[in-house]
Order: sequence, then C-alpha cells, then structure tokens
Amino acid sequence: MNTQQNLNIEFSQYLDINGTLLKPLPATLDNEELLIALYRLLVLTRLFDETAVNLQRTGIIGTYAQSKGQEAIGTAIGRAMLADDVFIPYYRDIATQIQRGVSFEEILQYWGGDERGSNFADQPNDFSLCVPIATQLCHAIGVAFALKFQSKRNVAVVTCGDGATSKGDFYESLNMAAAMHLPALFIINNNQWAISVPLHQQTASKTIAHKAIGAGIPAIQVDGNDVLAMLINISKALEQIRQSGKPFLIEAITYRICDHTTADDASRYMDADVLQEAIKKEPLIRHKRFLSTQHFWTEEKDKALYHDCQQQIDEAVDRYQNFPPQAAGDFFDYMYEQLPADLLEQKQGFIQGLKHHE
Amino acid sequence: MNTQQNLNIEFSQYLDINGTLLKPLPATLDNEELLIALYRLLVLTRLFDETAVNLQRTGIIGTYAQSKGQEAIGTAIGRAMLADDVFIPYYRDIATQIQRGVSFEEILQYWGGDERGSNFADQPNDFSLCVPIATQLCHAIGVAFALKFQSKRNVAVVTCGDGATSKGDFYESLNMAAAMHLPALFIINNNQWAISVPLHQQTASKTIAHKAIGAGIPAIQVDGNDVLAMLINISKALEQIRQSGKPFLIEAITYRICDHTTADDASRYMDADVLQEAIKKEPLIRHKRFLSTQHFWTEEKDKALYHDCQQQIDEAVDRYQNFPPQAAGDFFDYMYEQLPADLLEQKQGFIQGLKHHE
Amino acid sequence: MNDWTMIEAINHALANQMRANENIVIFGEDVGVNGGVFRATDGLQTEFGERRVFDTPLAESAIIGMSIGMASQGLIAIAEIQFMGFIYSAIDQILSHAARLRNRTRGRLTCPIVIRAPFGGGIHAPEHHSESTEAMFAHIPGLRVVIPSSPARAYGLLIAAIQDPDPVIFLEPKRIYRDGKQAIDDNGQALPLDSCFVLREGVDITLVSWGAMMKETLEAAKQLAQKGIDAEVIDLATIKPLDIDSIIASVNKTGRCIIVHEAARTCGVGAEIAAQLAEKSITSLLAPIQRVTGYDTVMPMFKNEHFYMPSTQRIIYSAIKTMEYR
Amino acid sequence: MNDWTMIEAINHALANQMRANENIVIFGEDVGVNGGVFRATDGLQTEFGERRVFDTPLAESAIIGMSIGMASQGLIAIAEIQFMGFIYSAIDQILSHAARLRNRTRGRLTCPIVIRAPFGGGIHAPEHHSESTEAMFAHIPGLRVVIPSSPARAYGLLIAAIQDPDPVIFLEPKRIYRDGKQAIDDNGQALPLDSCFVLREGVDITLVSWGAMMKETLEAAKQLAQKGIDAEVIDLATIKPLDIDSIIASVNKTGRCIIVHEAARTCGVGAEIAAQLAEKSITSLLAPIQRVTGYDTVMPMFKNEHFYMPSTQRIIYSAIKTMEYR
Ligand SMILES: Cc1ncc(C[n+]2csc(CCOP(=O)(O)OP(=O)(O)O)c2C)c(N)n1
Ligand SMILES: Cc1ncc(C[n+]2csc(CCOP(=O)(O)OP(=O)(O)O)c2C)c(N)n1
Ligand SMILES: [Mg+2]
Ligand SMILES: [Mg+2]
Repeated sequence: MNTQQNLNIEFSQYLDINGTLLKPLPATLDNEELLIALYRLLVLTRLFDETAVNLQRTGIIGTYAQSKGQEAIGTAIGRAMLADDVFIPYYRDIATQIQRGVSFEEILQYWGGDERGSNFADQPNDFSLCVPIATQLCHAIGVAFALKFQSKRNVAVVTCGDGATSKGDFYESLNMAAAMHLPALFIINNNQWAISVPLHQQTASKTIAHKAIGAGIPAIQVDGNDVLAMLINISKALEQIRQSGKPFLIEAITYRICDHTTADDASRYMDADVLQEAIKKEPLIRHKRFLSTQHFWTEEKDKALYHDCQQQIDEAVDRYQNFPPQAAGDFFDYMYEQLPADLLEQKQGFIQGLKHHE
Repeated sequence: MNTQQNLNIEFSQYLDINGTLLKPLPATLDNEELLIALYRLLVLTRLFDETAVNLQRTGIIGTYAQSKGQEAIGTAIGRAMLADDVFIPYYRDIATQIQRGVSFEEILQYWGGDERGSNFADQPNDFSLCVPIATQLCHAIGVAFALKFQSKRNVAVVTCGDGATSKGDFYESLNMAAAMHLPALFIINNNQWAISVPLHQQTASKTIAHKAIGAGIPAIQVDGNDVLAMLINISKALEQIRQSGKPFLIEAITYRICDHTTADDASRYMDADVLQEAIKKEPLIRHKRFLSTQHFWTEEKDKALYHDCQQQIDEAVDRYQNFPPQAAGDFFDYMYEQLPADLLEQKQGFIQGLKHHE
Repeated sequence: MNDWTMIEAINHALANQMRANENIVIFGEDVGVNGGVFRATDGLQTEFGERRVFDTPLAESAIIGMSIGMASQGLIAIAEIQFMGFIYSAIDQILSHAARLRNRTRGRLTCPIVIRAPFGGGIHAPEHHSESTEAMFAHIPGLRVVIPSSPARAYGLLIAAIQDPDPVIFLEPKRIYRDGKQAIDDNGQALPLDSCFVLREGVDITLVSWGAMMKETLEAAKQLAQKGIDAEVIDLATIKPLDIDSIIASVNKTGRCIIVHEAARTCGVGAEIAAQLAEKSITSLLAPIQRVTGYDTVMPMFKNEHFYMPSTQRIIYSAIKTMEYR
Repeated sequence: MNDWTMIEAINHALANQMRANENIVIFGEDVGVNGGVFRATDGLQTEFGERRVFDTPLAESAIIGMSIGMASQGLIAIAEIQFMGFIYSAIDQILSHAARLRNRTRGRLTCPIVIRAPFGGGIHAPEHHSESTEAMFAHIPGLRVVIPSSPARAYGLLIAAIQDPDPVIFLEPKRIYRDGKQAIDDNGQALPLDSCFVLREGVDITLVSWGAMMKETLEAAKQLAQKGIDAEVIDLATIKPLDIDSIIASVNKTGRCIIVHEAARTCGVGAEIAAQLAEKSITSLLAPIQRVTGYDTVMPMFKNEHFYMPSTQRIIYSAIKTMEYR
C-alpha cells in the first residue's frame, strides 16, 4: 500500500558545495556580469543582515529576523521575477524585496516598528511582510486570480517556511490554486527549523515537495544554497506558469545558520556540530569559489565589493535614522479611507489628551 | 517534473456491480451469517433514511442528511471497529452509529433539534455528529493521542466527505497525526459532491487518497459501494494501525444518489443520466445479487428482512415521538459543570419570564 | 418598482452592481449553478459567466484570504460564507489581514471586499446554523459590520457595502429573507452606511435593535402604543462604526432605552450601546437601560430555540418595567 | 516561600499540577526543548518527558482541536498558543467545539482544557504580537477567560484553571512576565475563579482593570491618593464569567467608576461592565462611567504603541474629571 515511498521528486543542483559546476549552465546564465550581480546581492543581503542585528542589539530597531544562509533563495526570486509579477513575501525575503524596489530604510522602518516601512515608495503592488504564518499564501492565490482576471501573463510569487507547511492555509491555498488554475508560484524556504522545531517533528512527509501532490501541483526540490540552481528553476517554473496558467511549487533546501530572530537563542536546541556542517554548505562561499575558479574573481575584487555593499547599507541606515517620526495621531488615519465619526472623536480626544501619554 | 502523475494508489474491490465476486474472500468473511448481517445493516440504514425523510416532510424532525447509496461505508466501519475504539463521525454515518450503541430514537432526536440525541445512553466515548466541516478530524487526532497515552491498542476512526478534504483542518490533522505517530484511521466518503460542487472543482488532486502523501500517511482507494471490500480494507487498516501506532487513510469511492439534505434540490445541479448510472452501482443491489447467487438469498427472505427492519424503525419512531420534552430551562444547565452566578441569574430571569416566550 | 423579498433584493443588488462594475467578482460555496443555498446568487452565474461568479472549494480561510489578494490588485471581491457559523475559520484572515491591510501599508494596498453571510436563528436549522456573533466583528478595528432589516435596506445597504472602499461584513438575517415584500426601485441607489434608521418616532422610550429582531421590536412598539406607550424604534443597521449620536438624540428625548438583540448578552453589541449611553446620556436617563437579548448559552437546538430568542412579549415586559421605574 | 516573577510562577504552577495529575499534558509550538519562547515551560520536558510535554507542528487549529479530542477521553490538555495574535485560526475549534462539547452531549463528553497565550502590548514586539482581544472570547458562551495580574495570582489562577472541568482561556500579560517578584508558596493552592480581587480599598472612585493594566491603574490610585482622592482598585481577574456583584458593591459605595483596558474600546469588556452598572447601579452613580481604553485602531507598530495604550496619566485625568463631575 505504501506506493508513495517509491515516488521521488526531482532534485536540482548546479553548484556543489565546493563551487564546482555539476552540469553546464544554460546560455542565459553564462554571463559574467549576471553571475557577479548575483554574488553582489548575496553579499549585500548578508551585510545588511549583520548590520540589522547590530542595530537591534543597540536598540535602534526591534526584533529582527535574519536570512543568513538563505540568501540564495531571495536573490534568485528577485532576479527571476518580472517587474509586474507580484511578490507576496515572508520575513526571510529581503534579498527579493530589495530587487523589487523596497529600500533598506523601508526594511529598517518595518523592523523599527514604523508602518511607513510597508508603504513602499517604489513598489506599488507587492505585499508587505506577513507575520501570521502561512496566511500570505491565501493572499497570493487572490493576487493570482486578479492577474489572470485582468488577462495579464503575470505570476503571483509567494514564499513561506517549512514550518508554514503545517498550517491549514498552506494546504487550502495550494488546493484552491490548482482547482481554480491560478498562476501562482509557491516557494518554500525549507531551512529545516521552525524556531526550535526540527523538520522531522513538523511532518512525516517524505519531502516538502511531496505536499504539492495532494493539491495536484507539480513540484521540484532545489538546492536552496545554490543561487544558480534556484534561478534556473524559478525561471523555468515562471515560464511554465505563464504558459499553462497553473500553479507550481519549489522546495528550496537550505539551513538556518542563525537564530530564528534576535529574540531567539538557537544554541538551546540546535546541535553545534550540525550547524558547523551546515555553515560549510552556505551559498556565499560556494558562489565565491565558483566565481574564483571560473571567472577570475579575486580577493581584492571581493573586498571592494564588500566595502561597496557596506557603504550602500550605511547610507541607508543614516537615512533611516534621520527620518522624521510619524505624527502622533497618524495611527487613526489609515483604518478606513475616511475616518468614521466614532474614530474621529477618538482621535480628537487623543490629540487633546496627548499630554497624558507619558 | 510531473513525476506524481505516475503514482498510482491501489484500488480495492471484491464485488463488481453485478454482485460477482472478483477474487476470493478472506476466510473471516466466508461466513453466511455475517454476510447477511451486513446486508441487514445496509437495508436498515436505507429504510431508516427513507423514514427520516418522511418525518422531515411532515415536520416531525428538521433538516435531515441521508446516507443513501453510501450505506456500505458506515456498515463496514461499524463492523470492523472494536467496541473500545472511538468513532468520530460526520453526518452520513448512521450505519456505523447504530452498530456502536446509538439508537434510532437518539438519531431522530438529534435531527429533531434536541440535544439529548447526542447524549448516547449506550455509547460513552464516541463523538456526536460534527457540523463544521472537517473540524472533527482534529478531535480524532486528540482522541488517538489519548488512546495511545493510555497505552490502549485502540484506534480513533474518523470520517468526512470529499468536500471536507479542502479544509485546512483536514490537512492539519493528517499532518499532525503522522508527525506525532497517532493511531487514527481517516475514512473519506468520496460521494463526488459537496452539496452542488463536484469533485473536479474541489481539487486537482489525482485522487483523494493522494492527499495522504503530503502528510506521509499510507492510503488506499476502496470501492465504497462494495461492503465487502470496505470491511476487508478497514479491518486490515485497523490491524496495521494497532501494530504500528501510525495513521492510515482510506478513500471510499461512492456516489450521493440523493439530495445533499432535505433542504437541498440536487436536480438543480446533478445530471439525471449520471445519477441513473450511479444508482446502478449502489451497494444494496450489488450485495443482494451476491447473496442471491452465492448464498441462496430469496425474494421471500428479502421481503421478510425489509419488513423486520421497518418494524424496528417504526418502533423507534414511536419511542421518539413519545419522548417527554426537555424542561424549558435545561439549555442553561450544561454550559459548565456548575452554573456560574451570572448564568444562574439569567436562568432565574428566564424561568420567571417564561410566560413572555410566545 | 419591484415587489421583492429580502433575498430577492439582495440578489438584485448584486446583479445591479455586477452590471455597473466589471471588476466585481462573486464566489463561495454553491453560489454558482446552485445559486446559493438560499438562492441569493440565483441566476448570477448565468448572467455574468463563470469568470465572475463561481464556486470555490470548501475552504473558508482561503476564500477570505483569496478575497484579500484580489482586492489588493483592484478587484472588488464579494465572498459568500454559507452560514455565519462557518465564518470562524476565516476570522484570522478577516482580523489579521482584511481589517488591517490599508493601515499596514499606509493606504498603499486596500481591501474593498464584502463578506456576505446569513445569520441568526429562528428557522429550525441544525446546530451552528443560527449564529449571531456580530459583536466579535464589531470589536475588530478596521471592519464595517452592516445588517439590514428589510428588503429595501438590504438592497440599499448592500450596494453601499459593495461601493465602500473598505472591508464590510454584511450579515443577512435569514429568518426574514422571505418575510414579506417591499416595493424597490432597482436604481443602484446606495443607502448611507454608518447611520441608524429611525423606523418609528416616539417620545416615551427608545427601542434599539437590528436585523431580524426589528420584527419583534416593531411589533412590541405597536402593542405598546395600544397601552399608551409611545416608543421610538431605531434600526442600528451599521453595527460598526456605531452611529451613537442618533441613539443619544433619541434617548435624550425619551429618557429610556431598551436594546434588543439575539446574540448572547455578555459583550454583545448591546453592551457597547448601553456603555456609551451611560457615559454620554446619563443625565437624560429616567430609568436603567435594559437589554433584552439572547442568553449566555449556546443557541439551543431548534426544539428550544424560541426560548432563547427575545420575544415580543419580553420586549414589552421590559419596556413596561422601564416605564414604571421610579 | 519562593521569590518568583510571573513567568516563573506560571512555570511552577504547571510543574506543580503535572506532578499532581498524571493525565495532564502540555504542548504547543516550541514548548519542549526550547521551553517556550518566554520560557513558561522551561525544564518541563526534562522533568516530565516527551510523552507529557511536547512540541507540535505549527498548526493552531489542530493544536486546539487535538486538545478537545484529548479532553474528551479523560486527559487534561494544556495548550500554549505562542502569542494571542495567532489564536485566531483556532477560534473555530474554540467556539464551535471546546465551548460546546459539554452542552452538545448533555454532559457526556467534557472539555477540561487550558489554552495559555501571552497577550497585550508594550514589549516593542512586531505586528500581531500585542493583541488583546479578550472580549471576543468573553462573548463566547461556555468559556472561562482568566487573566492574572501578579505572580501570585498567576500561580493560583493557573492552578484553578487547570483544575476547572471546563475550557479556560488563560491570557498571560507578557508585559509584566518579568516585572517584579512575589513570595509564593508552591503549595498547589488554587485561587477562586469567577471572582474579582479588590487590590486597594477606597471610597471615592472605583477603578476596574485586569492584566498588565493593573500596573498603571494601581499607580494612578497611588498618585490620586496624593491628591486626596481615595480610589478602590479592582482586578477583574476572571473576565468571563464576570463577577459583577463585587464591582456593584464597590460602585454602590464610591458612586464613580472607571474601567481601564488595553483592548480596543468598541465592544470591549469595559462595555459589558459599564452596561451592567448602568442597569444595576444607576441610582448609585454620581458621575458617568468612564472607560480608559485602547482606541478602535490597530495597535500601532511599536514606535507608537505607547500612544495607544492607556497611561497612568490618562487614568488620573479621567478620574479627576469624574470626581469633578456635577
Ligand atoms: C500562525 C502563527 N503561529 C506562530 C507564529 C510564531 N512563529 C513565528 S515564526 C515561527 C516559525 C516559522 O517557521 P518556518 O515556517 O519554518 O519559517 P522560518 O522562520 O524557519 O523561516 C513561529 C512558530 C506565527 N508567526 N504565526
Ligand atoms: C466549515 C463549513 N462550511 C460549510 C458548511 C456547509 N456545508 C454543509 S455540508 C457541505 C458539503 C460537504 O461536502 P462533503 O464534505 O463532500 O460531504 P458530503 O455532504 O458530500 O457527504 C457544506 C458546504 C459546513 N457545514 N461547514
Ligand atoms: Mg523554517
Ligand atoms: Mg461529498
């Protein structure tokens, strides 16, 4: 009866952990500029992460969720998507967001407890970060519906973690997307942990990709630490979705080589040796080795790149810190298009009583 | 990438629609008494259903959901379960309930709008009917946990419809049952419809059984109109669960040859020809043919059986109709073990004001 | 002019707006071919096609979550939840997202959706088919909660809900879906949201209610008039935001107030109205504010549901007690 | 005697009851090895093993639904919802089943579960981590809603909740998890449910609050005393069922009442208290009942959350206004 044990989902990888190319790249990727641009995004995300953690430690922003070790996923997503596709992210997708017009200072505002960080100045349609796990997948199928309804050939791209795949909303969304033929791409960041809960306690499914089967969605596993494999497979999936109008799922296999958030202490539950092994497989080292061996990437160039990235980030931090605060009563103004009478009264009371707020 | 299309789930059938045995029965089932007992349950359920529909039409009970055409599922479940297994039903499981100590008059009370119909006099542990679709699956895994926690070798058996498989609770329960190794048997009554929504609009999954894969649960499809196949497979699954302590899923393929409930009019959306075809495959005809050809079942015996069953039902209807009503204030008394002060005050006010209730 | 029941008025309001705006889509369980279990969407799939009127899989959370995604990209999503008792698995999407999307993005993404759901008891339905938990939604910042009490108000308020740029929970009192007809002009005219309707003017006592309970409340006013008590009757209509000013104006005139609702008493919408009156009208009050409500119990199964629901007699009794208060 | 913070008191209450009753199980997200994100269950898996203390998959609806199944078969299920903001996908299970199982089966199956969730704002957390929607649960017939406001009450009320034969929503004011210690005897002694606690006696005005807001409320009382206003301070503690009699007794004495809560104002628990006072204490009231509450907005993200939450100054201001009322 256990036929399913025989079912293997395809696994895709181009670079091994030493940065050795396992098979030839498609022509579109045989482009040094692009390969370096990808590396830059990996580094930029890594450095931003480190900066943000420091800003949290010094109280300049609040709790922050790193993407450390998982930067290849977001980097590839951002590169593969068209500008008028719609991205519905979760909190480890900074690498995508910055490619889609979201600024570092907006990201800092968000984690700094300021709603204006989600009012992207240069990105009209993408969703902002979603906190209640997996709920964003439902939004994505609605976005996909709208894109299709408007006869666009665009795709709603949505991400979530491995833990998120245990939620009803994950499954309801997959099932509905397939039943209704909606152009949605589901990308799962399988970083092996949901805070302290390891994957094997999360599910008995053979892989996360297997979860697509019950919805009738084709799926593939990809090495999520291999930005090339990610980019190739996301691009292929997007193309397939644009053609077929039907959903697709990608499981990106990676590892969370950091705390869950700055409020977490992973050493309580993560085996140090396993972590060390995982660190060896992370995407930056690998891509750098690949560039070094194949594209004359030097330590010097590397240093310059890091320096340049850090400077870009530091400037954003400056802009963030010099941003004027919201007006005190602003939080009333966006509840409805127009302030209803009862809320207007509350706002007036608030303004009058401002002196009573310590 | 579409490897899943190659995955076939086993389909089990013993009797074809002409009642011809397709393969030899296991020894345990080669038992005339049992084979007739199963037939009796099929008939009893069918006749009760018809009676209940009439009682609804004459206003003696409220909305009623028939099991017509789906009686083999409940019949087999009830037969296969041990007394101290726990059953968590939905509303098409009368055939199981009556084997587990629930009386016809209790069932009538339930549909007659009387809570006492769920206070089974002779069945302490089973759940009563569950209305919010798929929520009962979550209860089942809790029951399974408790059985395991108490070191019993019992199984929580839960049922739901094909429509229910679209709900988050369905998936969350499957996933959790497998991740936590819980002794639960999920049986899906795939009657091809969720009120007016046909299965192909409900899901793009190849089968309902495929939905077990993403949870890592073994699954099988069974001809749900073949009481023998159902009984054999449920028994086998229960045995496997008792051994392994792990969940299993059975998709029972049947057809709803009746309205969704007495409040529904299936002719608005169900193709009459398709319905006629489905009726030919229903379980009673098939089992009767099998008994006739293999076990000297005669029209005379059949008539006597029908008569006997109807009498049993009529007596229950009588008892139902002669049941004294609940005391007017009873609905306050079971909200908590002890009536809290605020509710006591409300109850007293209610009793005093009883005259104000028209 | 058409003579329509409430369910017909709803059906025509939907059709009217679908004709007026191509970006409106209607969906839910059984709303397509079957036209909804109460026939609210009858004929709409035939007129507007499966692209704009369609059945979804049985998944309330995804239905509402999908609505949010649609709305964020310029559609107007009208989702039917088959009964209010099945809305709870979608509360997360409603509370965490529909009600917050505009605020979260500082107006960048908005959420013009209407969630229709039949609600309330009194039709001898099974368990979970008689819910009236409007107070839970009224507590959620960012929502509008609207409840009509006549065919004409169903028509005009539903049109207003559809045209409103923010999420609206539109609860339909199914007990009066087919309880009488009203002459309605299918002119696409919206009624104002966020306002009460004074259905009967009076000077002695203010009766506030909404939805199907307006029936008993109006009947009580009629019988009270025969006893010489002249009641003002207010249909709350929009439960959230509350039009407290209209109620205050009435209570300042009458000095007495009874609030009638079917929902459980504790933390019901009646509590909010009473609390605001206790704050803002206390000097006008000649008697304690009474609430005639459902009890803090589960709505009994239908054999006993009449015990639970406020009756005309309970309202009258409470009104007389209030009038006699010294 | 032990010197415990609230989070320690909770941890020890859990351990105490686990030792006393083998049928108790504790589960949720990250409650095992990690000991809960706030460490409420720290060390419990080590002491009681994975059989009784365990992590579940990330699925709130199944967590609560599973609790119901467990409870129906004789276990006592203590489920942690990591933050109140993530309880909403489980409301269906809570409202439709946990709260109804006993009634539905006329007492045949019961549901002794405790759902623990940290709640409230003020810790500079991300969106959805500062919820206080206790009123939604207080509206649901069949539930108890309990909120402690000190380490000792957390200890005694949690034990009472665990021993209670019906479902309890136990909301933990995380802002004061580590805000001071209290001497507690780990004696397994329950405090009474369904009763207020009078934390300060006074004759001029009654201040009612619960949870973390007790802090500002007590501080306001202290400062009011310096101004010659003698406030009585009541900790509601059990939000549902409401111990209105204690509040009435106090208001009948003081003639004035202010209710303080962090939750949004409309249809908050404050409304219910005010409504009951307006009905039952109207002749004692010397001034309108005031509510000092959160606004009908989303709790702002943390840069501005202090604007949203009632401050000591707002309470004092409101109290003085009430005292000055003529
Ligand atoms: C519905 C819900 N429950 C719980 C949480 C608290 N929480 C935040 S992140 C997280 C783990 C998520 O794990 P996963 O989906 O694997 O994503 P990852 O953080 O590993 O990228 C939890 C439990 C939440 N945000 N939402
Ligand atoms: C959560 C929820 N949504 C909607 C309903 C209304 N409803 C009752 S039965 C039903 C269809 C169920 O179909 P299926 O699961 O296939 O079971 P069947 O009735 O066909 O046996 C629906 C939509 C409900 N009871 N619960
Ligand atoms: Mg993860
Ligand atoms: Mg079905």
